[in-house]
Amino acid sequence: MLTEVMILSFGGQGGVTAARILALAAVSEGMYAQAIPQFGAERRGSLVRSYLRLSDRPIRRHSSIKKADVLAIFAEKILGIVNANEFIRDGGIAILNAKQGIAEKNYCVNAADIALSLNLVAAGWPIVNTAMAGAMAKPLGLSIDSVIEAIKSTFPGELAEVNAKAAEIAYREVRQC
Amino acid sequence: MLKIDCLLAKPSKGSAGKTGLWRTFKPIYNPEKCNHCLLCWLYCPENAIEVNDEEVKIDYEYCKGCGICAKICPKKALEMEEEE
Amino acid sequence: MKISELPRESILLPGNPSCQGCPHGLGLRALGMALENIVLVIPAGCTTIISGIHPKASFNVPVLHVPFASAAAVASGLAAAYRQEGIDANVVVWMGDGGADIGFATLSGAAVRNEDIIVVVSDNEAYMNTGIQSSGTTFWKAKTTTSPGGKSEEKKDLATIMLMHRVPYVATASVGYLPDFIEKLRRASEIKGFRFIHLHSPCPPGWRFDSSRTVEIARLAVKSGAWVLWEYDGRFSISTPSKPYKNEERGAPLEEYIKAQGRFKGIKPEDIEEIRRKIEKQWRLLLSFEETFR
Amino acid sequence: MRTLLTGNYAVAEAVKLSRAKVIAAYPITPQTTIVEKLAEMVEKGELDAEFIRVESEHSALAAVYGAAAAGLRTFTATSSHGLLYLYEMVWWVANARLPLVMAVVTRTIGPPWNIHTDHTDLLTMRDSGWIISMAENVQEAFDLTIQGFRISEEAELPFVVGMDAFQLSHTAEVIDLPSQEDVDKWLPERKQSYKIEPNNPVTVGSIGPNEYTAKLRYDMAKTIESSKELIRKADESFGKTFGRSYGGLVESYELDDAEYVVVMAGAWCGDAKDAIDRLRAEGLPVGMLRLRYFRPFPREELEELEGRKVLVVDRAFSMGHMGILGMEVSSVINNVTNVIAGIGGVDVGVEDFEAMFRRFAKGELQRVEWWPKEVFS
Repeated sequence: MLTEVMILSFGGQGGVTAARILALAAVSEGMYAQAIPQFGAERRGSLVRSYLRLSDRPIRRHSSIKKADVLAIFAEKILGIVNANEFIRDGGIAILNAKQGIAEKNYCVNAADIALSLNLVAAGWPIVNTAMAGAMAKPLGLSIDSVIEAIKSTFPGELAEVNAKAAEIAYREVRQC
Repeated sequence: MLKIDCLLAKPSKGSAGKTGLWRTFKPIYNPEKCNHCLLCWLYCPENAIEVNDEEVKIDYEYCKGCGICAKICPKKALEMEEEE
Repeated sequence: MKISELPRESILLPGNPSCQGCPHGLGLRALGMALENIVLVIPAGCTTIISGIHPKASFNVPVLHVPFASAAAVASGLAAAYRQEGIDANVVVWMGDGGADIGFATLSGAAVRNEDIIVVVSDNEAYMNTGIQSSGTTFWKAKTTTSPGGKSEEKKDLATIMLMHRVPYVATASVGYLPDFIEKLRRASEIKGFRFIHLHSPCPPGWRFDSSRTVEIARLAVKSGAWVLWEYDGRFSISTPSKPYKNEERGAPLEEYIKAQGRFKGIKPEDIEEIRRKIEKQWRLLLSFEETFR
Repeated sequence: MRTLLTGNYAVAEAVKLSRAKVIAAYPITPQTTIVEKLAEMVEKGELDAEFIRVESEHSALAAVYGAAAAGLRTFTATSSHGLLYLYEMVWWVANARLPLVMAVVTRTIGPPWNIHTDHTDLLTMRDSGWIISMAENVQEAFDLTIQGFRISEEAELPFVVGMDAFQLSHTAEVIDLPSQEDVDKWLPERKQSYKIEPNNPVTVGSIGPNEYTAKLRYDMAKTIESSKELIRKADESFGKTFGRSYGGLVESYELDDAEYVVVMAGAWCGDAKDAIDRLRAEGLPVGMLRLRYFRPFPREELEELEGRKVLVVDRAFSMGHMGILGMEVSSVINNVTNVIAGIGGVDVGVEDFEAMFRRFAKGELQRVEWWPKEVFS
């Protein structure tokens, strides 16, 4: 079965990296995966769409995702900029770094707090990508262990540890909302 | 199946034919005046002058008759004459 | 250097298609006398023709013909390949002032990378191969088919531009002083990295003088100070043939140099005086380099 | 080894496994990460090669031309304006019959500035004598790069690997990365008819009687025609060693009983295949002939489609005529329908293809139609 995921984030928050980490986790679980950055230039602070496809069979399509099965919102402010609902398929799931949901089924996590508590900050932004990856793993049916393994192969040394921790906390704390 | 001969050229005298035919004036060598300074050889743009210890030999087949050798010779051992 | 000790075998064979009295012929022969293991890279220009009519080649060294603007880059690739393979080679780009105009970015790039190549620009001060059109190095007031009233812009000083790339070796040379050119090539070949020689090459049909006078005109350029021979190898110095013209003697033969060439026909006396002033300025610049790069 | 790689990194890995000795490139989005990766590999000593940081694309292809002339395996990569800037060298390298591989990450041409895919840039190489391939996915871009070295060196013609901007270049997919040992076994030592090296006094490319040019072109025409066999053989033997073959110059998908055949190339073929699956489930007999090579042109394979309804979906247009592939396929079969889509990177997905093929089967498409209508109204 093919699952199509869209991540909405601000440039610099690490939406592309999150997609990549989840794809790596899926591959280590024997699945097929595709991580696609927003086609084109990504500017710090601008809204960025990244895509992730997971499947038990080879993935052939390469177009962008217009309506996702799973939509991840990396910052609450994004909800004020776009009508996020437009990007979710009927019956789709939203995973939000926010207090309340927008879809039929929602998962909420305070990824910003988790990032700040671990001092994951760059240029004034909390870097929520690994916390969000941890939170997304649960509804996507990926094990937190493979997410941590993917994080460790993505970041060097100390940074890997902190980011793995962020994912772990988020995986634990994410709640339906 | 590259036709290599069509792409590679090999070194050969007369790559423009018998360039001696271009001449209007011809350098004539006078061994009695020659001091074997080799300037004519060095400054021949065509490489049409051969020198050894004894004499200067001009390759008339290819000498284009530019006249540089006659100008450069400090002893006037080479002089230009009109071709017949 | 003794002329009698120079190798007698020439890399350029007789009967090639060069014009009578061609300065490139002089320079190319000297190149062969100076260096071993030559690989020649030739962009479009007079030397494309000189290289011979297929299937006969005028050179008895390997020659790769390349598109106009590409020469220094192709040479970079060859040099990289020989370095990889441990092959000893003098990769020499032989181009005209046209190649240096259209391929200037390429030349500059190769210099910036300090590629292990030797570049000789044989400068006949116009695009001669296409029929005498004005180039970046055409002399001020010289008539060409695209500057029939005389070129209105200055001659580009290619060698000092290359010097400012901070490469290990830059020199000027002249077909009127071949032993000087040969010595410079030999010194260049002992240095690793990017080496550049700007060779002054008066062209009988292009400058409109008799084919017998190529060497003579080249020497007049040096004696009048219009072409200055210098060398930089970490230290900047005016070369021996130009040394006598550092001061008072310079300038005497300028009229003779100008009047010997059909391309300056009808030039006004005040323009010759202006050329004299330009020459003075160039000398001041070069002498300041001599002060700076001691 | 099963791993996740972007198209650009996969190509860089393939170049490394092919043991390229000289690499020269100038960065241009979306090609940049290929050469950044290669530069890093060289600097870390993972790849024993020279990386020449040239000042332009023209010099990139010029430098690898020099290295190829000296007899070494070489690689460069570019896109769009970079390709146009080096265009002169494209022809020179082919006519000099020097094997080398270039990746072209396809990107449209400005103005306006636009870094997204269409096939206009790659197809400008059409008549130059290069062997021109086009990948559908990251794995194929990787495989074509390795095969490219072998085919190029056997044919003594340069080889280009085309792949779509972002959809392949920046998309990470699962690929199978072979071992160095297997690649070494499959990819023979480089051979070539001539080398430029010291003390071997040959002159290459000098002026001569016109007949020499004519003979060389004739020889090239014969060679690129016969390279079809080299391509098929390379694809087959690659399959034996690595477990993947694609079908030679074309790949067939649901083709045997297809009444409606779509002909297309590139990354979007995957989307079109998903659309074909949906339509097949409804009983509509649609199939695909995917062009893996533009040159040599798979004329024989296309001839077999005569009599069926053929739709060519193009990502490039020949101004004043029709789509470039449409035009090419029309030279082999009659009554081709031609859709022009995805120009400038306009996203075309599974739903678009589904609707397009449905309209095609109903006979509702014009002979040449730009897709989707809304964009052009």
